[in-house]
Amino acid sequence: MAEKKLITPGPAGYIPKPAAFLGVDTPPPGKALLYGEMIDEETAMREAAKAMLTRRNPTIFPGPLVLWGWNSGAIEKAQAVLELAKEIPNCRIIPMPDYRPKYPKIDPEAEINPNHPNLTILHNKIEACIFVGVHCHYANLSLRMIRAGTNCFTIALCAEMGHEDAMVSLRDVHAGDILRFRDVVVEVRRELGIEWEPKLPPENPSLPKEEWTSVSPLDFGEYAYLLMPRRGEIVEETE
Amino acid sequence: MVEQKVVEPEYLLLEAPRERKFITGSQAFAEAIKRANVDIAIAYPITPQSETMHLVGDLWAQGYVKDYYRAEEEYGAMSAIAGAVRGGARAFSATSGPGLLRGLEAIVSWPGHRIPAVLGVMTRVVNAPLSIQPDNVEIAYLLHSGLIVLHAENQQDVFDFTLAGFPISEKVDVYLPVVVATEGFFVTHAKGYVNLPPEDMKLPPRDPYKAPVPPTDCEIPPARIQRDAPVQKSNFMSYLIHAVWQQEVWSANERARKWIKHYLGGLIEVVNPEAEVFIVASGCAAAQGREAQRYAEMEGLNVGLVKVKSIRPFPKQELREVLKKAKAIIVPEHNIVGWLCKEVKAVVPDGDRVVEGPRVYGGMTLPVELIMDEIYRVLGVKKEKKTLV
Amino acid sequence: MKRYNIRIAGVGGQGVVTSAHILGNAMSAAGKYASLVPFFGSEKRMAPVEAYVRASDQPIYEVGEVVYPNVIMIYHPQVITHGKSYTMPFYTGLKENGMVIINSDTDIIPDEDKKVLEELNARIFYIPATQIAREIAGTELATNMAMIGLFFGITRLVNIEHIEKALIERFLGGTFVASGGTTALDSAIEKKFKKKQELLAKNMEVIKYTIKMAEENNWCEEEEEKVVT
Amino acid sequence: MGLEYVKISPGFERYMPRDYVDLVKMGQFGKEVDVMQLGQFKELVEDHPMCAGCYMAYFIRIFYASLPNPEDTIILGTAGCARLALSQAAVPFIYGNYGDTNAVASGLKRALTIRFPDKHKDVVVIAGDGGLMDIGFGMTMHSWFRREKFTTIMVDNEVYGNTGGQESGMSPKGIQLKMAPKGKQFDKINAVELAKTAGCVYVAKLSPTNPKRISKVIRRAILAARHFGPTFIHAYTSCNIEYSIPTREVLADARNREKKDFKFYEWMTDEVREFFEEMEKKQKEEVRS
Repeated sequence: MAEKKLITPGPAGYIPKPAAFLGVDTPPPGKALLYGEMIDEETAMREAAKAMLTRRNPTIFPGPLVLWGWNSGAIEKAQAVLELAKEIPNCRIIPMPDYRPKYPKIDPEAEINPNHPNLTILHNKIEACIFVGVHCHYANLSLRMIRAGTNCFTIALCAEMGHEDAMVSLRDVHAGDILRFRDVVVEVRRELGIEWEPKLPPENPSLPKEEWTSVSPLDFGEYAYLLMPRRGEIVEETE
Repeated sequence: MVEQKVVEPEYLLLEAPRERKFITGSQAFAEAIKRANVDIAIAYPITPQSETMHLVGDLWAQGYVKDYYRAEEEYGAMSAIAGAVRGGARAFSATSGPGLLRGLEAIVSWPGHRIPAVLGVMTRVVNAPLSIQPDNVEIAYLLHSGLIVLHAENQQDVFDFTLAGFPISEKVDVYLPVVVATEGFFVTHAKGYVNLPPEDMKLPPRDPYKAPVPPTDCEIPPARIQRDAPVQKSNFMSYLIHAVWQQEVWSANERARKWIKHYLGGLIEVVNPEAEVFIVASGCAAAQGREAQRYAEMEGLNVGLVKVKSIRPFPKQELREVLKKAKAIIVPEHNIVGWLCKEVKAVVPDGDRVVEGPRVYGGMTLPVELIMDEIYRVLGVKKEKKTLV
Repeated sequence: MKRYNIRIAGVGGQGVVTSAHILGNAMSAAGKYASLVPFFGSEKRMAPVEAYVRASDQPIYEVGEVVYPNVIMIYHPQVITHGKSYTMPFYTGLKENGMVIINSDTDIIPDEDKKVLEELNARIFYIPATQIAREIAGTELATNMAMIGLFFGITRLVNIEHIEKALIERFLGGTFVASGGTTALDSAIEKKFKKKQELLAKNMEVIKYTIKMAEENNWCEEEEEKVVT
Repeated sequence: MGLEYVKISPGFERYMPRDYVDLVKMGQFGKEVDVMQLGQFKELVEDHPMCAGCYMAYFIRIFYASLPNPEDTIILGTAGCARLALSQAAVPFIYGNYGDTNAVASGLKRALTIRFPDKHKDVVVIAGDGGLMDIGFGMTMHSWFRREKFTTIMVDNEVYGNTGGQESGMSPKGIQLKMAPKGKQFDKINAVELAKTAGCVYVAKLSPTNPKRISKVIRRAILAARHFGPTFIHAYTSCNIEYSIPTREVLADARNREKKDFKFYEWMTDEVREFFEEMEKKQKEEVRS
């Protein structure tokens, strides 16, 4: 466990200093960052899993590099992200399909945009999130704004060198590593006594509804949090 | 053209056998470009840069560089570099003094646009009145834009910094342009010994997909890509976006430290770390400082040298550490504003220790004797001199 | 450490810059060190020209024009007599115990200046370089060779093979990029000598002559440590 | 690379916003669309912050619907009104510094040619009269002198609209605008003749009254740039704000100008003409068979 937590969930203020100015550096291969401190991957993964399992409205933000099937690596990684999402109780997937600011305004339930990520974070009261498949530059912009303005616990599953401004940052993450993280999530979930049947998150609310046989927690609007699992609670189908 | 095999930058820069050549600074730039697997070089003529870019043009004619042209003007050259790098190419350009200032709007926008490229800056008086002589005041204009700025002391540095500039620039956590500055004429047109790795080796080609931003080549998502959207207050952009963008540029600049250490052995070089008095200098002034340090040592004076290789990122910690016990810090410079002196003063405690100079400008030589005078003064050494000035 | 910071003053057309390069190349051939600083001015015929060379048996760090020389070489008497120089008076910046080599067959230093040079303990060598060039090589254009020959004769920094290697590099190819003016001059000389080989041989003869001149006059320096500050 | 990068990863169709799903399923990628079918397919640009009644916005809409190969096209713009819409489209867009478009495009096109010698990557500059003919003039001209293979489209609103209505080199003589309080003192620059002189292989001038014709001109300009050299379109795109044209009369104004100084004009080198004739002949044969 980190002794001094430099990088913690915010809100950190009007314009906090970036982690790199505070002396946080990206980790070397095989290492990870937890609260701005270099640490082994296993510990970082466990802390990340704990956050996704215990904080409100855990959400995965997949970026263009997994959303678009531009090569076999991307497709494989996308599958792994879905496998991970299945194991996080009441997890949502809110995509970041591109990086440009969008006029007039994004639908915060349908997507997240790096130019104003907090619209999505705050609207959905997201307190734990995972960035995956987002180009580092844009991930860093978002991670900083999220730390400045929200209490969200940010986790970066980076394919490159990692992100100082995330609470947990893993590096060189590819499909296999995401599955490894999934296994950690399952393990920690069991330790916490949370029971959950693997299940895909609900679909994007902006899409025309074609399937009415099941209802997602989202359909409960602002009461959705009542459906969140508590420690030791048995979660059943939400309907 | 010699058949070249691709080797890792670590091998080419740090391990490959080297052969000593006696060449000019311009040739040293070209020798680096020859081994850097450069896709495109674009430049506009200006003295004293031109000779370098002539030689790079020859490299294109020989096949070492894939494309090359003489641009319409500096702003056009530097903008075209930005275009080529966005398109995924590895690019090189160079300029001097007034040309640098003419291209400056484009150049200082490279960091924000995340353009990894290498730019040679052969310093020259900034007009007016017109002069082509070396004076490095132009470096001051580069220090507040996020660029990585390396300052080469001699022909060897020119070669090493330029070749290392590409891998440093293209690191995913850096992705900023690297400026390799050196004094015009004093280095570019004078010969010095340079240890060169074999010419049948070159850096791996640029991989534009290993990057913190996608190249604009329609090969990688997202299609709806605008890497750098115009930012203004609106309900679709956070007020913070430009602020965190700038933070990202400067964070990247910070991250470059480890790569400069990795490829160039550190942001500073220290001669005689236990010295009582230090000369802190960059570029050519470091060469003069090195000479002064040698003379001082021969005279039994305890003087050291700190050569600042990287101006951005600036070696704050390193300088604080080395200069902890220094009685006086002499900062010789080739410009009137004393930009290095200001930087040094800002990072060392007890700034009164910093001697502001000696400085020469307008293309004047910085005689070692001027530095020696400061050394004698701060050490209280009385010298009877008959030299006529 | 042997260290010579040399300022060469002459007039356009005398091969001042060329000889500076040969001097540097000879040092390089001997495995020693030299650094050159071309003077960035125009190179018109009979206009003042300066070049600077630093030569040493140790690596040389400093760059730029030689402001405080310990060797001054005057290629043309008019530098002193007519003030054809960018640096006035000609001995400006000369350090103590330095030397001045002047191309002239007569004493041309005014008494007032002589006193200053005496105070600096400067050694002054006169050499009729132009005359030697004309007599041995058959052209005044070899004046510069006579001058550097004498310099090497006095300092004994390199031997004759090193000088020859430098000359070959300079005249028979090599990498030196000459300015337009210098190239034109080269071709003028070439025409005069018909063959480059011949040019080289004649130049070498001049150099050998002036080296011997230094020996015969007992001008040669001891092998000693020389400190310049 | 083709269409892979505009295909949604398997399993993620249900997580993408509708906008993107529609773009992939009903958009222009990998399809030939006809500008006359506007409204029947998902357009590359929809929402944008340009003024109501802006004719430049209309032109840009038609422009995107006319791209021969949107998945391999890169657009460059610069400061000015056009970029407000360009930055919202589903085609890569580069925004550099003011007036730098044709220099950036030169570098970009060369880089893409080095990296993808066997592919067509269309590079198109869309910038205003100020960007191309005032501040960026030198770079515009030199990209043409150098015969850089990309298309330049000048959306000419005859004014600096974005900065509050100042005179530009393309404003008509005598017109009173900001920074021209006594009326503009010199003539509108003849951009089309400059383009021909500077080496463009295809040049067109138009007032956007006929969408089919605009579309044809845009396609021709892009295709000619692929194979032969620089191409240029000078399009009149009025500023209804600075020139106080009532929204209802914007089209009437465009028609009016078409009768006067924006008569449709198309010029190309013989080589380009042969190329199009050959291409059109083939297309007709294909239709017949």
